[in-house]
Amino acid sequence: MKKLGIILISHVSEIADGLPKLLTQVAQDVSFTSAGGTDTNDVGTSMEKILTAINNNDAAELLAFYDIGSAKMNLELAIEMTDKQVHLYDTALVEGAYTAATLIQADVPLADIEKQLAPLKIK
Amino acid sequence: MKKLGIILISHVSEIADGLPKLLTQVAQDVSFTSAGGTDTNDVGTSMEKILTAINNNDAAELLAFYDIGSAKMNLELAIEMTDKQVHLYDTALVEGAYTAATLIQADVPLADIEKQLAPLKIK
Amino acid sequence: MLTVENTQKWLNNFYQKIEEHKDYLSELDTPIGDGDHGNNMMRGMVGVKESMARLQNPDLQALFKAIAMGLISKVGGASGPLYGTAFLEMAKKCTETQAAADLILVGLAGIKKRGGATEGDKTMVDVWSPVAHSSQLTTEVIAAAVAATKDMQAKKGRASYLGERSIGHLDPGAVSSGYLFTALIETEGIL
Amino acid sequence: MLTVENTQKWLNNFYQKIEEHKDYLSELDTPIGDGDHGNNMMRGMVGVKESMARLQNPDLQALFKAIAMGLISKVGGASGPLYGTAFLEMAKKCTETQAAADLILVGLAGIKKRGGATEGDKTMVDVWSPVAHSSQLTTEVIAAAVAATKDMQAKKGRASYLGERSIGHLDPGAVSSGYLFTALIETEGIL
Ligand SMILES: Nc1ncnc2c1ncn2[C@@H]1O[C@H](COP(=O)(O)OP(=O)(O)O)[C@@H](O)[C@H]1O
Ligand SMILES: Nc1ncnc2c1ncn2[C@@H]1O[C@H](COP(=O)(O)OP(=O)(O)O)[C@@H](O)[C@H]1O
Ligand SMILES: [Mg+2]
Ligand SMILES: [Mg+2]
Ligand SMILES: [Mg+2]
Ligand SMILES: [Mg+2]
Repeated sequence: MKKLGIILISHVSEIADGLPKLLTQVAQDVSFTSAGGTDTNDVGTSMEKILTAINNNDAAELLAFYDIGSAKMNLELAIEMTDKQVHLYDTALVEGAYTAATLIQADVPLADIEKQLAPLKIK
Repeated sequence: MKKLGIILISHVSEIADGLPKLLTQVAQDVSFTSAGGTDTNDVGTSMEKILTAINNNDAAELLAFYDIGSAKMNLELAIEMTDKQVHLYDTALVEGAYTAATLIQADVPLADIEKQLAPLKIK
Repeated sequence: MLTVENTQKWLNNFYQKIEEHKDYLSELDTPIGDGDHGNNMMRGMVGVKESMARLQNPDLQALFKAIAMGLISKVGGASGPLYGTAFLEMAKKCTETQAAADLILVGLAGIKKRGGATEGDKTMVDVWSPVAHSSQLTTEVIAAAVAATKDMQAKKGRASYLGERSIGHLDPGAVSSGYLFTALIETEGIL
Repeated sequence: MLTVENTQKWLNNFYQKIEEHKDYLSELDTPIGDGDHGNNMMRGMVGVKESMARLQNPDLQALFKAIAMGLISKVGGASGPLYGTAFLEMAKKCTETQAAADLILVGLAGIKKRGGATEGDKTMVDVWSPVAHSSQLTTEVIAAAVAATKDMQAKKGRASYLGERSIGHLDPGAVSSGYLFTALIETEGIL
């Protein structure tokens, strides 16, 4: 298992839960956990679900990707409530997570991963 | 129903099918169709599924968003095989589609939508 | 001066206003958002009520925390972490001062930190800020602040995607914040 | 000179090579891709076989189209539209010339158009291009072209995300293209 894990936050549970399918293909040894939808599985996000995704991830240091603004706010709240180190990226959700997953699998150091994520920052 | 529709292409069917949930919230009158996964629903894309998504969309003029490279190739093949006008954008999938959906719903002309999509081009 | 008792009354009054205006808030959120602000706030206030009901002889800090967690866990949209952070900040500050003006000010700072919005961005900040900075809080101050969001162009949140087209609509979070502070004025003994 | 008969033989031979090396192709695709190139090509070649079997007395153009559609509908990955476009372009051209060299050249142009890759980007183009431009196609030409992809840095496809780290691995699509052209050499009467 790699030292860095990835968490995926989306307003829609199908998107959050579907993403690991795409990412596992290129990153078999990376732990992916996701949080999608509200606590009643409506469109939205849930701080508790995000916290669970953080805690359930096998890695102690996480890269976090989200879809739109309010997801980021709940993500930040969750980050304040965990002991794990979580790096939050304002990149494109799918493309940012794909890039990060590929690079973590190849043991690229975080600083270099962040360099490659920089041009994907769009929010 | 709006004049412009949106098609969503992903390697994963859950992502492609989940996206309209996010988008319909801000764009009730936009037609969304999606194509995710291969013809056997594995991770990948299917030219036929994309063609079906194009044909099943209620609009005659479409904005197309995809996740990664090979989806674009199948999308281009499908575009060559349809009579509908399809505009393909190399933007972030989720964020590009969200922006376009919001603007189509507000009757923003395509040229202005494209201006707002330009900074989201990341591939 | 905020006490456990009048804060509970304040939030119960806010609950009623949200219940009454739920559909209106969601309507406001439709042209410039995703049409759920009323439902979000209603779910949030049900969460707050439940959260408050679970408390046994709370102090003010525990009460504020319960309010915050009720909003954070139940809203599901941007207004959840925003209102939630405001009440979390009040919880932190209320051991030091219980003056409404002071607590609204730290709440405002929390909202600004959480959402990155500033005055004029057409968000709830545009109600919290004038309220926090008014020498005397009146319904006129609130009404003017809410109304002023109509002509603003949104710079944050879903409405910001619409650019100039966001002008001409009241901001839903500003309107719900207006209810919060109206409820505060109406609660005896706070101001 | 390509005919309906020898083209069918060529593709059947390619099918066998894919079947034989399926696991190797997927292994090559693992460190610099998603590990499915062998399975993708196998599915594609099953598609080609089925597609060819459905034809009744086809001309060369119909045969090339059937090959293309078999690949396009069954592969599911980048190599599907790429190989598919190559054969679609051959279908367009083959009424004018049936020389293998000419058809490989239009196939190459199709791959370049579809994927936007050029020589040196560490893709199947790096086999198609030397093959198309060789005065005499030999197994040495193919082997050298395939081997040369090892030291290249990927600029297109999934491997490109790895930047310099893509160096030191053979490109899976280059290897499968090597099989395609080896099968061509082995088919009597084409060259
Ligand atoms: N970044 C932000 N900063 C401050 N307030 C914001 C921000 N984003 C949204 N808001 C407020 O939240 C309101 C929308 O809340 P709501 O509809 O519940 O959330 P969502 O947009 O996630 O559906 C807006 O009207 C605005 O007042
Ligand atoms: N843009 C491109 N142009 C040319 N060839 C490409 C391109 N992208 C990928 N390829 C080729 O496709 C091969 C990968 O095929 P495959 O594994 O079947 O698809 P995928 O990457 O979608 O899983 C690569 O090894 C490379 O030769
Ligand atoms: Mg809303
Ligand atoms: Mg919402
Ligand atoms: Mg592959
Ligand atoms: Mg693949």
